[in-house]
Amino acid sequence: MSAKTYTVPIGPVHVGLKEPITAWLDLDGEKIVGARVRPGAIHRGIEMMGRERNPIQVIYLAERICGICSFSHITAFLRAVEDAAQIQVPARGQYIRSLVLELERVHSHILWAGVACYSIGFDSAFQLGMLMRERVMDVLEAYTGNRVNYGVGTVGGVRWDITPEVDAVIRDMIRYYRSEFSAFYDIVTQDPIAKARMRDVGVLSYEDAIRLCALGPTARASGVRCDLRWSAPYEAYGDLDVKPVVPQDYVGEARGDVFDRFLVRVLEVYQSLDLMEKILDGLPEGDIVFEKSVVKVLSLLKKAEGTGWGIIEAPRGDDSRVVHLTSGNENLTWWKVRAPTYANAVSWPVMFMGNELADAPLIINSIDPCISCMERMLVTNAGTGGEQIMTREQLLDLSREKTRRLMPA
Amino acid sequence: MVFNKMSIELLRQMTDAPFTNPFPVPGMPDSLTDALLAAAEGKISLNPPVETGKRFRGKLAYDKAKCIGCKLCVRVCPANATEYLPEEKKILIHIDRCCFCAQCTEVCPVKCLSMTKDFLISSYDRKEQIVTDSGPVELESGTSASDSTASKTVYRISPESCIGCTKCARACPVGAISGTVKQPHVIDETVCIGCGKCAEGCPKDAIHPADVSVAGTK
Amino acid sequence: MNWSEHLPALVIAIPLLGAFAAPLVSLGGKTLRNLLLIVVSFVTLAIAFLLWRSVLAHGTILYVMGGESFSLTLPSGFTFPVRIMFEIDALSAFMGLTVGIASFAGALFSLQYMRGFSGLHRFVSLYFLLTVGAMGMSLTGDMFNFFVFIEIASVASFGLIAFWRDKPEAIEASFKYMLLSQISAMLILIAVGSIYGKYNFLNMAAIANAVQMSTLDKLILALLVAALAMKCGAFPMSMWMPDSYAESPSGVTCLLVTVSQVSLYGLMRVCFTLFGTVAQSGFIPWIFIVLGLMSMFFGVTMAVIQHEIKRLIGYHSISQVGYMLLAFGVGLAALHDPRALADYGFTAIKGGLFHMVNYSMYKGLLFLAAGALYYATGTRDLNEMGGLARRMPYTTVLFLIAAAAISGIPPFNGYVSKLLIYESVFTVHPLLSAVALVTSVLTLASFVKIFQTAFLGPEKNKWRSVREVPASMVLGMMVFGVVIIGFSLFPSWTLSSLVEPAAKALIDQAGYISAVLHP
Amino acid sequence: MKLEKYLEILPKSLWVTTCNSGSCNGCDIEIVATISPRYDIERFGMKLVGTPRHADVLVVTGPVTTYMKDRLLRIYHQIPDPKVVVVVGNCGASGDVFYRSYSLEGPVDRIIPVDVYVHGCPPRPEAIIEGVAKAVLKLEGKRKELICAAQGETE
Amino acid sequence: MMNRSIDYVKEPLSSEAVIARLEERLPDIRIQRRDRVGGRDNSVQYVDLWIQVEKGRFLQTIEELFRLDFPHFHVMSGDDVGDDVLLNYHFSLFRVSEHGKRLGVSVCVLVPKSDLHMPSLFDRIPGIEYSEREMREMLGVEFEGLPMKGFIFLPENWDENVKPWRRDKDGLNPDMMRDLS
Amino acid sequence: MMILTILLKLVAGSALMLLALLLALLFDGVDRIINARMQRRWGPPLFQPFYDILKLLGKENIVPRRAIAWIFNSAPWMALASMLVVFLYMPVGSLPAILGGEGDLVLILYMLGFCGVCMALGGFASSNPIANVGAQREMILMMSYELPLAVVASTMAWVAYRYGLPGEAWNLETFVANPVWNVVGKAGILGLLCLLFAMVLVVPGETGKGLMDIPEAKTEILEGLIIEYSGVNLAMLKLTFALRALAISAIITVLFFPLSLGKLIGFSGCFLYALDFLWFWVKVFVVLIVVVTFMRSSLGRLKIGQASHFYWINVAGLSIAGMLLLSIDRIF
Ligand code: SF4
Ligand code: SF4
Ligand code: SF4
Ligand code: SF4
Ligand code: SF4
Ligand code: SF4
Ligand code: SF4
Ligand code: SF4
Repeated sequence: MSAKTYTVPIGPVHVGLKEPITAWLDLDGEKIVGARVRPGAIHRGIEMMGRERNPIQVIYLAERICGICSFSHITAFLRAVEDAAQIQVPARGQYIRSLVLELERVHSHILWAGVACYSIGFDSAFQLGMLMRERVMDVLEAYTGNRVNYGVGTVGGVRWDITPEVDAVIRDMIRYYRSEFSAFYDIVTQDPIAKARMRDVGVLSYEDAIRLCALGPTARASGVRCDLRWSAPYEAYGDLDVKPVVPQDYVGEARGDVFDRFLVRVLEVYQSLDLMEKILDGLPEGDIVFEKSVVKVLSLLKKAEGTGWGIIEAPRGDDSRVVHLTSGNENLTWWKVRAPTYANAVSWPVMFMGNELADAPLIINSIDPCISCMERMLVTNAGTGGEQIMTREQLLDLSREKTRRLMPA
Repeated sequence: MVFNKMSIELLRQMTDAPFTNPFPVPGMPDSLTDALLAAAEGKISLNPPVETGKRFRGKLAYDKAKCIGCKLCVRVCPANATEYLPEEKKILIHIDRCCFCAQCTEVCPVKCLSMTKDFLISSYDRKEQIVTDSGPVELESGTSASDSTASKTVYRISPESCIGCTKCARACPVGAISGTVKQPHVIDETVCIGCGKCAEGCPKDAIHPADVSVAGTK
Repeated sequence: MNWSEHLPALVIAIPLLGAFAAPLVSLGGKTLRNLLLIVVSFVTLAIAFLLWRSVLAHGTILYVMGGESFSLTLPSGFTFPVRIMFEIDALSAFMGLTVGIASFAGALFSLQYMRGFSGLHRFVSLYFLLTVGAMGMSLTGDMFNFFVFIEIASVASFGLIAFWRDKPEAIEASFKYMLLSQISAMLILIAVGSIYGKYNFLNMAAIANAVQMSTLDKLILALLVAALAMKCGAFPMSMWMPDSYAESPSGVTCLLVTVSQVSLYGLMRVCFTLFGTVAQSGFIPWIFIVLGLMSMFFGVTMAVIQHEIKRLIGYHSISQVGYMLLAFGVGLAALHDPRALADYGFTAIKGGLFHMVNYSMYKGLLFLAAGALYYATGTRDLNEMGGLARRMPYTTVLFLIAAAAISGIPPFNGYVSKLLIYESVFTVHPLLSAVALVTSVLTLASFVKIFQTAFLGPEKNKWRSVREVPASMVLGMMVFGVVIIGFSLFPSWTLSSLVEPAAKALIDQAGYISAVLHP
Repeated sequence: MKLEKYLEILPKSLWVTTCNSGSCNGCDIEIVATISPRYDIERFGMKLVGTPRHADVLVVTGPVTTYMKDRLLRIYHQIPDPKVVVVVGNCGASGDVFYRSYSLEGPVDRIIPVDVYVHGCPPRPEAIIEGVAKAVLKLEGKRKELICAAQGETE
Repeated sequence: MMNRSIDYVKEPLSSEAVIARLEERLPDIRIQRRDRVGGRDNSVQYVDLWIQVEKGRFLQTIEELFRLDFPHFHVMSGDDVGDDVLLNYHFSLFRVSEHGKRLGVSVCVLVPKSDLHMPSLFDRIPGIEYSEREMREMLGVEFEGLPMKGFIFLPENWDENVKPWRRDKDGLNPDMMRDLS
Repeated sequence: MMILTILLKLVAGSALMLLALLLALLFDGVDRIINARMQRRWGPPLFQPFYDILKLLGKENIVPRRAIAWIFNSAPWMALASMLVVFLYMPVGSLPAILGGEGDLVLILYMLGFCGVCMALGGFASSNPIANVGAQREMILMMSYELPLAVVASTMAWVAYRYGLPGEAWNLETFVANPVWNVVGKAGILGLLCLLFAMVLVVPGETGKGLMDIPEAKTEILEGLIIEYSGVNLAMLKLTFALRALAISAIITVLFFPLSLGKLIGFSGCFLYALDFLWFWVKVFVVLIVVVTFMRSSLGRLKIGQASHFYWINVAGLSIAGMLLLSIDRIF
C-alpha cells in the first residue's frame, strides 16, 4: 500500500523539567521518514524559580524536577552546593545517599521495564513488573516516609538514619528480588513477541551514541562503557566496585537497540542489589549530616561564594547540576539543571529513522524519559479539529448551566 | 509460540490470591454514600489502606498556642505553604500548597508543627484544607533528625563585634536577648531556642550559633 | 412487415449510421451533435433490450443478411450456411444488452466530460464505431464476421484511447493496445483461415457441428484461446489493460470494459459452442483455471500498490476477469459429466456469466466515477486527493455502490455472483475458492483505500472550490448505479431471467447448432 | 435516558484520561500505581483510556505551563459531557513548589473548573482512590438532589 | 578535525599531565584544579578542572581537548554578569577509561554583551544542540553555525526579544512573573 | 403459513440477537475478571461491560467538526448490525440457524470482513490522522488473516463435499449434524488440527486483542480508529468488539467442536434442543476463554508488519498444510 506521507504528532504531554517532548513524525505508510522533536512543553522555569530561593528550599524544588529520579536530582544538586560551599559530607551520610540512589535505581528500572512492556501491549508483564515494584516502594516508604519524593537529602548529608529495622527491611527486599525478579526478567527477554518488538528497533550506533553525547543505559546499550559510579566515583562508590553494565559483556555484542536497553536496565537491577548489600554491610558509624541544624547550614551557605558542579549517575544517565552561590545572598545566584533525558533526547531523531509508527512510543520510552507519558503521548494533539477553545469564564458559565440542568429548580 | 513463559506464569498466578488491597471496599457499591454512612455507623467495616511507614509524612498538624511566630518555617518552606500572620504573630498552613517535606517540622524551634499519618486528604474546595490550629499534638519520636539528640543549638553574641543596635533583641521571638542601646547585648541561653532570627538581622554579624548540651528538659 | 424482425440489423445499423452521420451533424452545431450522441445510443440500448426480450420470448433468433428470408439460414441446396448471419441466442442477447447499457451510460457521461475538447465529431464517430464493433461481436454467428467486428472495435479503440493526442502516455497506451490487438487479430485471422481451409465454411454453428479434435483443430483452438484471452485481459497478456484504461477518456473506458467482456464472450463461444464437449477434456479447463487464479491474484496485488486511480481500477479488471476465467474453467471441466455439471459446473457458469454482466456494470461505474473525480480535480493521483466526499456527494454515493459491488459486499450483486463462484469452484480444490476469497478481500481493502484517500480524510485546501460534476455525468453514472441496485435487489429474478437462459445457451451446444442447421 | 437513572450508572463506569500539564511525574507514577495489582482501580469499574473522547474523568497533574494551557483546554473540550475533573497532587491544586514563574499559568482551577482536589505531593495511590470516591459522592449527591426535586414536583 | 574517528581513548592522562599540556599549549588560560573527595577515608575520587579562557582562544582550547579525547559534552551553564555573559561549557574526558579517571573539564568564557556571538560546536559535537539553543533563547547568545533556531523550551508565543535569564533590560519584566495559588 | 414462519423467524431472530448481545457483554466481563485474576488483580465486577455500555449510551455523542458525519455516524451501526446478523446464520446447538437456508459460511466471513471495513471507514471518516493510521492497520490486518481464514473455510467445505456429508457443503448446519472428526482418516485428523490451530490464531486478529491489538493499540495510537468516537457511537463499537469475539468463537465451536451433549446422553425433542442450546454457549465460553482471554493476557502486541508476515507466512502455511493433509487423506 503506497500511502502519502503524512504527519502524526506525538506528545507533547511529557514530564519533568527538560524532558517533555513534542515530536512530529513524518510517516510513509507506517514508516517514519522524518522526525522533528520539540521539547519544552513543560518548561516550568525551575532555574528561574531557584534564583529566589535558598538552597534548602531548592532541595525540594530539585526533587520535583521529576518524581522518579528525584533523589538523583537532589544528590546532584547537593553535591554542586557542597562543591561550591566546600562542605564535606560524613561517610555515613555518603553511604546512605548511595543506598537511596540504588533503591531509586531499582524502582526506576523496574518501572521502566514494566512500562516498556505496557507500550508494546504486553499488559501482563507490565502488571507483573508493577507488582514487583511495590516492594521497593514499600522499602522507600519505610525508610524515608514517602513513596515518591522522599525528601531524605539535605545539604551536607541526609536527614534520616538507617535504623536496624530499616536495614532489615532492605535486606529482605534484596532477598525478595534475588529470588523473584528473574521470573519477570525471563518472561520478557525470552518472549518471542517482546523480542520481535524490541530487537533492532530504535538503533543507536556506538559512534552516534558518542557524537550525540548519549548517557547512562542508553549509551551503555550502544556499547559505550561509561558509568560515573565507576569513572568518577562519588559518595560511597569509590569504596564499591562498580562495573559498567554493557551488553557485550553478557550477550557478546551491543546492538544499541531497545532490547539492549532493556537488558542493560534489568541487569543493572541485579547490580544494584549487590551494591546495596555491600553498602549495608559496610555502613560506617558516625554522623549522617555535617550539621544538623538547618538554620546553621543556611547561615553558612549565605556566606559561601563560588560555583559548584555536581554530577552523578542517575538511573537514566548522568545528571548534572551547576550551582553558583554568592556571599551575602542566601538564595542561589543561578543554577543549571541538566537531567539525563535532556541529553538523551538529542538522539531520538536518529533512533526514529526507518522505524515504524508503532515503535515510536517504545523508542521514546527506551531512553526512559518519564513514565506514564506513554498512554497519553498522543492525546493532546488528537483531533485538534480546531474545536473552539473557551476561556475559564465561559467554562464556568457552562458548568453552571450544566449544574442547572442537573438540578432542575 | 502461544505457550510462552508468560502463559505459564499466568496460570500460576491464577492460583495465587490477588495481590490487591481492597481499600476501602472491594468493588464499587451500589451507592457509595450509603456504604460510607453504613461504615460510619459501624454496620460494615471498611478495609484499611496499605499501612504507612513509620516515618510517613502526612498532613501537617499545627499547635497554634505553642507557636512563637519565629517565621523559621516560612523561611525554609519550599512551597510557600506557611503564611505568616503579622497581626497575630502566628502562621497558618495551606495544605493544598504543602509538599510534605517536613522541613518546617524539623526547623521549628518549639516543635509546634508535626506531620500526622493522615494522607487521605482530598477536597471539593482546596481552601478547606487550610490549617489554622489543630491543637496540641502528641509528638512521636523519630519524626525528625534533631529529635534524638541530647544537645541543642543556641546563639551567642560576640561582645566585641556587637554595636548594640538592638535589632536582635527586637527580632528574637522568645525575648531571649537583653541589653541596652549601644551596649553589647546578651542572649539567655536557657531561653534561646536557636532560631537564628537574631543572627539573620545583625548588621555586624556578631551572633553565632553554638551547641550546648541540655542537661535537663526544655 | 414486422419491424421487430429486423432488430438484429437495426442494433448494428443505427450506431453505424450514427458514426457516419456524426461529422455531418456536427456541422449543425454542438447541441445537435450531443443530441445525436444521446439519441442514437439510447435507441441502440432500447433495441438491444427489445432484442433480448424477444430472444427470451421466442428463442434463438437468426438473422441472415441478404437472404431470401431473414431467418432462412440454409439456402436451398446447401448443407451449410454461407451468408453473413447473426445468430442471437440468450447469451448473445445478454451481451448485446450489456453493450447497450454501457454505451448509453458512457455517452451520457461523455456529453459533459468531453466538452471543451476539439474534434468531438471524430469522437462521436469513433464511439459509435466501437459500439458497433462490440455489438457485432456479441451477435454474430460467423467467425469471419467476428473477426471483422473485432477489427472495427480495435480501430475505434486506438482512436479513442489516443484521443488526447497531446499526452504521450495516451499515445503510448494506444500503441500498446494496437500492438496487442493486432497480434491477437492476426492469430484470429490465422485461426479463421485455417478453419476455412479445413472445413470450407465459417459459420459457427456449422463449424461446431463439424469439428473433431484433430491436431489442426487443437492448434486452432489454441490460437483462438490465446488471442481472445489476450483481448479480454487475462494474465499474463494483460499488460495493455491498465494503461489503456487509464489513458482513455472515462466515457470510453466503460465501453472498453464491455468490449473486453465481449472478447471473453467470444472466448467462451469458442470453447463451449465451437469446440464444446471436445474441449473440456484435457487441459484446456485447467488453463483457464490457472490463468484465472493468476489473473485474480496478480491483478489485485498490483492494484493494491497503485496510486493512480484509473490504473488501480484497471488492475482490478485483470483480477475480476480472473474470476470469470476460473468460473468458466470449472464449468468447462464439468461439461462432459452431467452429474458434475448439475452439482457445480452449471453454478460456476452461472456465476461466471452473472459476474460478467455485474463486472461490466460496476467497472463501468467505477471508471465513470474516476472520470468524475478527474473532471472535478484535474488529477488522477490518489495522493493528491482527499476529503472530496463533502464536495461531491453524488459521486461519493455512486462510487460507494460500485465499490461495494465489486468487493462483493452482501447484498450487492457482486456478492451473489462471487458466491456462486466460490460455492462451485471449491469442489475442484479448496484452494480455488480460497484464492477467490482472498482476492475478494484484497479488492475490498483496495477499494476502501481509494475511497478513503479520495473521499474521506482531511479536506485539502486546494479542493475547497471543487464542485459536484454536472448532472449529465451524474446521470450517466446513475444508469449503471440503477442497474447495479436492480440486480442487487432482485438477485433471484436476475439470475432466473437474465443469467440462467444465457448460461443454458452457453452449454447448449446442440441447440446452437440445430438452430442454424435444422431450423 | 433520564438523568437520575444515568447518574446511577455513571459512577460505576468512570473512564479516566490523564493530562500532565507540567507535573514532576510523581503523581503520574502514583496514578499508574492505581492500575497496578496492589491498588487495581479497575475494581471500581474505572479504567485508563487513551483518548479524551472516551473519558468521563479528567485527571490533571501539574501546575499548567504556558505551553500546556491550550492543550489542557482542548482536552477538556474533547471530553463529552458530563465530565468530572480531578486534580491529583498539590502542584495542580496550587502550584506547590512551583509558585512563581514566567512560564506557568496555573493552577488548574484557573484554567478549567475543578471538581475534586487530591492533596499530597504525591498523594498515595489510596488517596487518589479516595479522591475519585469523592467525585463519585459528588455525582451521587447530584442524583439525590434530582430525585428529591422530582418528588417535590409530584407532590 | 572532521575525519577524526569517533571514539573515546582508553588510556587516560593524569590530571597533572593534562594541566601541564594545556598550560603549555595555551599560555594565557587559567586552570583551577578541584579534587573531589569522598568515600570512607575521604580520599580523592576524581578531579574537575575549571578553565578560564578568552573568547578568542575558545576554539583552540576545544581543539586541544579533542586532541586528548573526544570531549563528552554535558551541559552549558551561564549567567548574566553585568557587561558580559558568562558561559561555562562542561565537558568530561576519559569517561570510559579507568576507575576514577574521568576528568571533568569546565571551560568558562566571558562573552561581552556588545558582541554576543560564539562559534557553535554543533558540527564537532552534535549532542550540544539543545544546550546552544537553550543559551540562545535564555541568554541571547548567538551561536554561529547552529542551524536550528526555534525555541526549545519557551512557549511558541514567547516574545523573541525577552531573554529570561538576563538581568538587564532584556530580561524578564517583573510583571511577567506569575504567582500561582 | 408463510407469514407465520416469517413472524416466527423475526421473533426468534431478535431474541437470539439480543441473547448474543447479552452473552457477548457477559463474556467481556468474564474476560476482564479472568484477565485480572491472572495478573493477580481483583478485577472489575462481572457486569462492568453492561455499566460501561449503559453509561456510554447516556453520554454526549460528539461528531468532530472535520468528520464526514454520515459515514462517521453510520459506520458503528453498520458494524454492529453486520455482527448481529452473523448470529442469524449460526446454528445454536441442535437448533438450526434461523436463516440457515439463506446464508452460509461465506456470508459469515463476509460479514466479519464487512464489519471491519465499517469500522475502518468510520475511522477514516473521522479525519483524524491517528484514526487514519488505526483504520489502515485494520485493513491491513484484515487482508492478512483472510488467507488462512479462507483456506480453512474452503477446506472445511471441501471436506463436507468430498466426504459426502449430507447437507450443503458451505452450510454450518452440515458441520453440526456431522462432526468432521468422525469422517476423516488419520492424516485428516492432523489436517483438521492444523486448521483448528490456524483458526485459533486468526482469532486475535479478528477480535483485535492481545498480540493483534494493533488497530486500537492504546499505548501506541491511543485506541486508533475509534479515537474520535464517543457516546452512543462508541457504545455500538464496544458492542461490536464484544460480538466479534463471540462470533468467531461460535464459528470455531460450530466447525470444530460440534459435539452434542444432548445426543450423547440420549435426550430428544425439547430437552435435546434446550440442553444443546445451553451446551453450545458453554462451549463457546470455553473457546473464548482459551483463545481470547488467555491468549490476549499472555502475549504482547505485534507490529502491523510483523502481524501480516505472521498471517501470510506462518498461519497461512499452517492452514495450507492442513488443506494438503486433508487432500492427501481423501486421495489415499
Ligand atoms: S529523566 Fe525522567 S525520571 Fe528523570 S528527571 Fe527527567 S523526567 Fe524525571
Ligand atoms: S517555626 Fe514553629 S514557632 Fe516558628 S513560626 Fe513556624 S510554627 Fe511558629
Ligand atoms: S512540610 Fe514542607 S512544604 Fe509543607 S509546610 Fe512544611 S516546609 Fe512547607
Ligand atoms: S557597640 Fe558593639 S561593636 Fe561597637 S564597640 Fe560596642 S561591642 Fe563593639
Ligand atoms: S547586645 Fe544587643 S543591644 Fe547590645 S550592642 Fe549587641 S545588639 Fe546592640
Ligand atoms: S536568641 Fe536568637 S536564636 Fe535564640 S531564640 Fe532568640 S532569636 Fe532565636
Ligand atoms: S543584630 Fe547584630 S548587631 Fe544588631 S544587636 Fe543583634 S547582634 Fe548586635
Ligand atoms: S504534586 Fe508533587 S509529586 Fe505530584 S506532580 Fe506535583 S510536584 Fe510532583
